[in-house]
Formats: sequence, C-alpha cells, structure tokens
Amino acid sequence: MKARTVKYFFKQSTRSIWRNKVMSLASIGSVMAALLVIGIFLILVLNVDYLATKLESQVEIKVHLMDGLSENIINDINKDIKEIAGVKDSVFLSKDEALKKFNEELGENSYLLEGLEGDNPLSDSFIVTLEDPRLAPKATLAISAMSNIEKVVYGKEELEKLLNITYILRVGSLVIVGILFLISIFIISNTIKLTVFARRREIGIMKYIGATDWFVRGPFFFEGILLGLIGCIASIIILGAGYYFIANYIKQQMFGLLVISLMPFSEVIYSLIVALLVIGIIIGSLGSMISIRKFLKV
Amino acid sequence: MKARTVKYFFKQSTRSIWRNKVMSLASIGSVMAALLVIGIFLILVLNVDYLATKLESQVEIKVHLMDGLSENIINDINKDIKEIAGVKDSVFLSKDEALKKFNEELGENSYLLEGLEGDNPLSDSFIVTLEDPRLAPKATLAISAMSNIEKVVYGKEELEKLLNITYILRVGSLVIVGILFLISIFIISNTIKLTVFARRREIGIMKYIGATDWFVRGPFFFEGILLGLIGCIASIIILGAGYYFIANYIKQQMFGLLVISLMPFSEVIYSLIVALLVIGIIIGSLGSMISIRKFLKV
Amino acid sequence: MLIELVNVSKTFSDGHRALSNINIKIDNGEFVFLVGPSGAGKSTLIKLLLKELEADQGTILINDKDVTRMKRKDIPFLRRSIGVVFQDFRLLHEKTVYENVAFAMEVVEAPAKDIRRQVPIVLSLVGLSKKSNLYPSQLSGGEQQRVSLARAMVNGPSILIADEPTGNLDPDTSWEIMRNLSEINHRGTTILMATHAKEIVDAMKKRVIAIEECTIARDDKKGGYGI
Amino acid sequence: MLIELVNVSKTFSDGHRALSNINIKIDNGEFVFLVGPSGAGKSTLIKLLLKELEADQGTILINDKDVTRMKRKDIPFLRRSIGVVFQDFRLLHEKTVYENVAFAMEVVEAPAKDIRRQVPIVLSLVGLSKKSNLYPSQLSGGEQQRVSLARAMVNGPSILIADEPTGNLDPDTSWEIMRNLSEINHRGTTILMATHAKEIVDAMKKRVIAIEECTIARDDKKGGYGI
Ligand SMILES: Nc1ncnc2c1ncn2[C@@H]1O[C@H](COP(=O)(O)OP(=O)(O)OP(=O)(O)O)[C@@H](O)[C@H]1O
Ligand SMILES: Nc1ncnc2c1ncn2[C@@H]1O[C@H](COP(=O)(O)OP(=O)(O)OP(=O)(O)O)[C@@H](O)[C@H]1O
Ligand SMILES: [Mg+2]
Ligand SMILES: [Mg+2]
Repeated sequence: MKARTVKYFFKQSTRSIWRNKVMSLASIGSVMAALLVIGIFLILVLNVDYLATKLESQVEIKVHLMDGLSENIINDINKDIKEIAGVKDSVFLSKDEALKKFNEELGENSYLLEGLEGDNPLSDSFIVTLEDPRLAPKATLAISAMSNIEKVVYGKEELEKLLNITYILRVGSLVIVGILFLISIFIISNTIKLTVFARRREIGIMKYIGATDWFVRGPFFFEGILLGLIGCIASIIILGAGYYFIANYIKQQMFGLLVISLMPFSEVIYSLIVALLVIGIIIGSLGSMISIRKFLKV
Repeated sequence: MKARTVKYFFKQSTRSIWRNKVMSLASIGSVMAALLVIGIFLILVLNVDYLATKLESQVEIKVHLMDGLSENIINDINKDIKEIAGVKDSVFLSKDEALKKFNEELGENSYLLEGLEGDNPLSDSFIVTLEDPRLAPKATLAISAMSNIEKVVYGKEELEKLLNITYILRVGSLVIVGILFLISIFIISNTIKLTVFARRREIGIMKYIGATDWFVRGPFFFEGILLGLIGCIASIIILGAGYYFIANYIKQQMFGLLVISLMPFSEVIYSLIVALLVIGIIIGSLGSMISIRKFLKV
Repeated sequence: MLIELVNVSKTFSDGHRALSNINIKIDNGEFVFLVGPSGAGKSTLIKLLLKELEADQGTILINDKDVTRMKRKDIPFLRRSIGVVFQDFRLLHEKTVYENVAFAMEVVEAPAKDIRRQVPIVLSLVGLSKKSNLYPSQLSGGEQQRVSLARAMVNGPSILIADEPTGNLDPDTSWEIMRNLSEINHRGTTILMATHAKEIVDAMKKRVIAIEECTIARDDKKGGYGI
Repeated sequence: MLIELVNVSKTFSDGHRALSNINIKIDNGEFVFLVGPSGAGKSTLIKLLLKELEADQGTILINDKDVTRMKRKDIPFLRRSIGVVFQDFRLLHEKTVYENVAFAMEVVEAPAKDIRRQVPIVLSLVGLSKKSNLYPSQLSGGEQQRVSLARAMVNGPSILIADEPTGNLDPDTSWEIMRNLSEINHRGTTILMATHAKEIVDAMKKRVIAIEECTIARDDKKGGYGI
C-alpha cells in the first residue's frame, strides 16, 4: 500500500462523513450513547470499589495491653506493631479515653457505666488499621506473639460479613458492567452494520470498477475510527462534565450528612478516557471492516 | 383510510422486514440492546427501592414502661399503641429479655454488666414498628401522652441519617434510570433513522408515483411497531430469565450471609414488561413516522 | 387545454439555466414528441410538470390546475393523474415486477380484485408475463424499462409521460411499445414522450416539440426528429 | 486471442436459460457489436466476462487467463484491465462527476499528478468539462451515461466494453461518442459494444455478433443490425 493511498483513504473518509451528514450524525449519536451507558456504569463500578475499599479500611484490630506498662514499653510495642507486614497505622488509646468513647457509644444506656470512673475495668490499647482487611488474622497472630499483650481482638464475624458484602458489590457491579460492555459493543456494531448497509450500492460499484477489498475497506476503516473518536470524545466530555458537577454538588449539599462520598473526579476521568477510547475507536474501525465483508463479495 | 389499506400496510411491513433481513436484524438488535440497558437499570432501581423500604421498616420506637405494671394494663397499652395511626406493630419486651439482648450486643464487653442480673436497671418496653419511618416523631408524641409510660425513645439522628441515605439512593437511582431512559430512546431513534435512511430511495420513488405521505408512512409505522415489539419481547425474555436465575442463585448461595436480598421475580417482571413495551413499541412506531419526514419532501 | 406552460423558466442552484421562457399548449388526446440534444432540458420540463422541481417563473396548468401554486398535500393526486415512465426507471428494488406494478394501483387504493385482474394484463402488453415474480435486479435493462412503462399505464391515466421509454429496447420491441402507446392514445390518453429515437419520431408523423439551448426551437404539427 | 468463450452456458437460479453453448473469439484490436432483442443475454455475457456472474459451464479466457477458474483476489485486476460502460451507469451518488472518474484511477493507485492531468482530458472528450463538479443526480440521463464512458476510458484499458452506451443520447452526441470509440479502437483498444442502435451498427460496418434465443444467431465480419 502506498503512502498516498493512506492519505487518499483519510481524505475520502472525512469527505464521506461530511456528505452523509444524516447518517454520520445518527451513527455518532448511537456510538456516543452506547459509550455513555458504559461510562455511567464504569463510574458506578469505580465508586462501588472506592466505597468498598473505604469500608474495608475501617476494619481495625484492637490490641489490649497489660496493665501498668511504662511509656517506653508502650512506644516499643507501637514500633513493633507498625513493623508488621500489612499494618497501615497503629494509634494508642488510653483506658480513660476508651471509657469515654464507650460511654458515648452507649448513649441513653450510659447510666449502666455509672460509678466505673474511679475503677476503670478497661485497658490501654492500640487501634491497628490494616492495608488489606484480609490480613487481619495474620496480623492478629503476629501481635499476639508479642510480649506485654493481654488480648488481641478483631471482629472476625463482622470482617467476614463485610468482606462478603464488598465482594458481592464488586462482583455484582463488574458483572453488570461486563454485560453493559457487551450490549454497548452490540449496539455500536449494529449501528455500523446499518451504516454500511445504507451504502451497499456504493461498495458494490467500487468492486465492479476493480477496487480490491482492502481499497474499498480503507475509507470505511478510517471512517469507523473517526466516527468512533467523535462519539467517544463527546461521551467523555458529557460524562466528565456531568460527574464533575454531580460530585461537587453532593460534596456541597450533603457534606456531613453522609458517610458516602464520591470518588474524586481526577481519579475517575483517566479510567473513563482509556475505556471509552478503546471501545469507541477499536469497535468503530474493526466493526466497519467486518460489517463490510458481506457486500464485498461481488 | 380503507380497511384493506390497513391490511395492506400490515402485509407490506411484514414483507419488508423479511426482505430486508440484514437491516431488520440489526435494528431489532439495537432496540433490544437499548431496552436491555433500561431493563437492567430498572431492576436495579426497583431493588434499591426495595432495599430502602426494608431499611426504613427497621426504624422502631422504644416505649419504656413504668415499673411493676399489671399484665392487664400492659395489654391495654399495647392495644392503645396499635390504634395509633401509622403504627404497624408493637411487640412487648420484658426487662429480663432486654438485659439478655443488651448483654449479647455488648459482646466482649459484656463483663461490664456482671452483677446486674439481680438488680436489673432496665425497664419493660414495647418495640413499636411503623408503616412509614417519617411518622416516628408524631407517633412518639402520641405515645408519650399515654399514661404509665416512662419514656419514649427513637433514634432521631439515626432516623434522619437513614432517611437521607434512602433518599439519596432513591433519587440517585431514579436520576440514572432517567438518563439511561433518554439514552435508550436516543439509541432507538438513531437506529430507526439509519433504517429509514437506508431506504430513502424507496420512499422517494413511492412519492414520485403519487403515494400520499400517510400511505408511505403506513408500512413504516407498522414495521416500527413490529420491530419494537420483537426487540422488546426479546429483551424481556433475556432480562426475565436472567433475573430469575440470578435471584435464585443469590438466594441459594448467599442465604444467611447477607442482609441484602433481591426483590422477588414476580414483582419485578410486571414493571419491566410495561416499561419496555411502552418504550419499544411507541418509540419504534413514532420514531419511524418522524424519521421518515425528511425523505417525504419530494 | 390539458397541459399549458406559460413563460416557464428554470435555473438550477449552480447557475445553470435549463429552461427559459417556455410556452407550450397540449390538447386533450394529443401525441407529442419532445426532442432535443442530451442535456437540453427535456427531463427538467417533465419534472416541472410533476412538481418534482419548482419553476422559477411562469405558470404551469394541468387540467386547469395551477401546478406552480399547488399545495403540498395535492401533489400526490397530481402525480396519480399522470402515468410516468421515468428515464431512470425508478423501480422499487425490494418488490417484484408484479408488486412494482401493483404498487401503483395500491397507491390509489384500488380494490384487490381490480389489482389482480389489471396487473397481468399490462404485464402481458409489455411482454413480461413470464417475469412477474422476478426482482428488478434480475431483469435486463430493456425489461426494467418495460416494467416502468407497465406501471405508468396500469391506472389508465389521462396523461402518460414517457422519458426515453425505448432507450434500452431493440427496434422490434420499440415498435411494439410504440404500437401500444398509439393504441392508448387512440383511446383518448394524451401522450408526451421525450426521446432520441430519430426513426420513430420521423415515422410516426406526430407533433414534435424540439428544445435547444433552453428554449423551444421548433413545434411542428407533423414533424420529424431533425430539420 | 484476447477474448475467447468456449461452450459457455448460463442458466439462472429461477431456471431461465440466458446463454447456451456460446463460442466467441475476439482478437486484439477488434471492434465488435453485440446485438439482439431485449432480454437476449447481451448483458449477461458481459457480466460473465467481468466475473460478475459465474458461468455454469464452459471456459472464458481473457488475455489467456481463465476467468472461470480465477481466484477471488485476482478479480479486481481482471476488472481493471477492462473499461466498462455499464447499462445502468453505476455512478457513485456521493461523488461528483470529477471524483467518479478520478476514482477509477485512484483504484489503480495512479499518482495524483496523473489523475489531475488525465481526468479533465476524458471529461472534455465526452463533452462534460463544465459539469465536473456536479453530482450524478444533477445530470441528465445522457450526461450520466457519458460520465460512465469517461470512467471506462480514463485508465486506457486494453479492452473497452460498452453496454448500450448511446441509449440516452441524441443522434449527434451518439456519433460524437462513436467517433471517440473508433479513435480509441484505432489506437489499439479492443471494443465490445452491446447496442440496439440499428443506424450506428449499419453505418459502422464492423463485426456484428447477434444473440437470439440464448445462442449466437449470426457473427458477421462486416455486418449490419438486422438481416
Ligand atoms: N439539480 C441540478 N443542478 C444543476 N444542474 C442540473 C440539475 N438537474 C439537471 N441539471 C442540468 O440541467 C440540464 C438539463 O437536464 P435534463 O435532465 O433536463 O436534460 P435532458 O434533456 O433530459 O437530457 P437527456 O436527453 O440526456 O436525458 C443538464 O445539463 C443538467 O446537467
Ligand atoms: N439474476 C437473474 N435471475 C433470473 N433471470 C435473470 C437474472 N439476470 C438476468 N436474467 C434474465 O436473463 C435474460 C437476459 O438478460 P440480459 O440482461 O443479459 O439481457 P440483455 O440482452 O442485456 O437485454 P437488454 O437489451 O434489454 O439489456 C433476461 O430475460 C433476464 O430476465
Ligand atoms: Mg432526460
Ligand atoms: Mg442489457
């Protein structure tokens, strides 16, 4: 293939998009819409994952210390804990603070604790947070083996429940995004099929004049790339702007009311761009190459 | 319009679908895919609402009774509470049961309650559930006005937080379904535009021979109905079967592991059928009527 | 007067002047040849009569109705009153020969019984009885042209316009078609035929209108193709 | 021999026998008219040469290459070696006159410089220099036919096949076109022209192959249209 042929393909494809305005707009519209669907769901999946990670990061191990340890020893323990693989942070909680916190948690039932101030039955502790909640049993074991530790506790059942929920959320949203991905590809390829179908006569004539298969395909290939690219950029702009606006709105209006917060715009936009570019352009160009096959056989 | 003309339209439209197989399949496919997207989200919205309602139904009012009331009086109070507007149920919880429950809730900290068995500081109570959590303040006031009541408590802050979350879930999912609804309509109408575009020559010739606008439109109208109907039935079958399968799977595999459960199949299927039928057929038929307009002007 | 053009002009959007100050009167029952070199404006004139194109200027009357001022909704009825053999045939590719001809009757909402009787008759007139279940793409050029003619005749229109109806036909078949047209003409149908078939025009001795360089160069009662 | 058909037969899927046992030899530089009534099988024969249709039986050699056994990927090169004026023109509606003709050169990946020089030359040969920026829908029937001819000539093919190339042309323009074809023929191009134009065939005194009822009824070295 000569360089001027590629140039020719490119010129032909832009010209054809322009001359078939009705059709080009309709197919760009459909591609864009299909990508919007994918994009919306991708955003949801990313946010579900974000939320799940946040929830998981709340898993903590409570390390109860022996009574009456010196500050030095406590600091040493802290250092040792932080050195354990998978430990993100460890915060000291004195027994007085623990009692106060417990008191608050009980709310209306706090009268049950009346009189305990003088003789606090709780112990000093470390609240250990982990990089991955699945490391909790291992970390617990490692900490238990250290000296001066009275008891190491983590909500085993709760952790399992939480991991189950986040697992289902993640798998569920991925399954749905996978289905929507397929649906979108199906919509885009059908759109391309219709576009090619509308130009079957043109394809036939080219072949009758002596054009090789790839010579007929060339402009369609570039047209597919261009239509995909335009639809893709349009959907990215719409989604990006929409997400930016909504994320900001929620931040302003709901601040404090919610535990939930949306993933930051900057983190979402890259995944979005990559995913939509790939689908839009690859499906657009390959789709037209494949759809055309039927009409090339003359 | 004569009856035989309508019959003619119908015959023409089925024939045309059959003769333009490639195109018909592609457009049915796109319509089906667009409806699938709507359907998937509709199912999600319904389930979110179902979950939100379930969460809301967990809001309860705790009615603490005076100490040492006779069984008769307690029964009377129960009757009175149940008669208050908005109250769904009211269940008696003796102070011994309450302590046991509290003990369980404290878990590892239950040693704090040691020694209280003899002198239970809790009181007998009613756990009142409501038809609508928004009625909690009113019901609380009404119960407070009754005699022999020590204290009426409901988690005011928690309720507000919950209502906020369910509100956001509901509004959020409705907004997304609305957007997807528009996107689907856009995809379907673009598909129809392409289908009509592919047959612009045919439309022109009919007009040149002296066909009136509605005579040209007739078969396209029926064709739109049929294509919409086919795409719609296909999507309903896929969604219905998929949901049935997934709901069952989750029920079997996850039973007990989760608070979440999917809405029953029978409740979902009706909303689905109505929504998809309306979109598929109405957009299909009206869409082709409108798309054709441009090419009728000859 | 059945067809009357008064001072009709047509210039295309690219500035090309196709017709300038055309005046033609055609009476009921006439047989008129429209001749002129390629690109003279014959088809343009026909398109003006069918309101496929709009005249820039002048008045066109058909059956005393002003075509230039006709409302959009009346156009189909104008077209139905005129049977047309288009130069490019304009057959529906997705319909068979039979369905293409039947379609012209379905458009006027003729009873199914009439359609079933009438269509085979005109198809046999143009010699295509055997081809009625084929699609246009399965026909030879001349056969397609004859389907177009059959469709133009099937409703028995009062005016029949034929744009180059013998361009793809051999002399024998052409004369066959001309005999058909003559017969229809004798039964009262007005015929306007644009053609390049010198021999036919010369032999038929009918009225000839020649268009050259946008204007009417000649209008002879019993003329020939050339001068 | 440039073109050679040996015992070629073609029956369509609906059972219609279009060609039966055709034997034709055409030498380099010949000018051959192909005549016969409408539906005789002239276009079918041409389509067989271009491998647009497959022969049921027999062998077709073009330039000593066996068309009937040709591989799919070689078909474009067969078609490029033959310039064709199609009976239904086959112009690309979305391309202008200039682009339609240029396309035939782009297909063979001719340099842009050659295209810019060659296309205006052939367009002026067929008298369409002024129409080069119009789309086919803006042309008269005869003008479209001449674009198709210009496209067939532009690559200077060794064989030029024309299916009814004067069907929409007035006699003057037809003769103009025939002069062009003669000239091309004198420069060495073999020409095969299917036509109904009796006068032209009679006047040119070239070889005439007549097809009637599926077979070759006549093959005269210097023949006329009819007997
Ligand atoms: N839409 C248009 N825009 C510009 N020019 C046009 C348009 N339609 C027709 N023309 C030009 O008007 C002229 C007359 O065209 P018309 O089709 O009437 O010719 P004709 O007499 O029918 O010729 P033929 O015998 O070749 O069919 C032609 O030169 C053509 O190029
Ligand atoms: N695909 C097909 N299926 C069935 N019959 C066909 C098909 N293609 C052509 N025919 C028939 O074959 C016969 C020959 O057609 P062909 O086009 O070769 O005729 P022709 O000699 O070119 O006629 P004309 O002068 O009218 O163009 C015709 O009767 C036609 O109906
Ligand atoms: Mg014309
Ligand atoms: Mg032919």
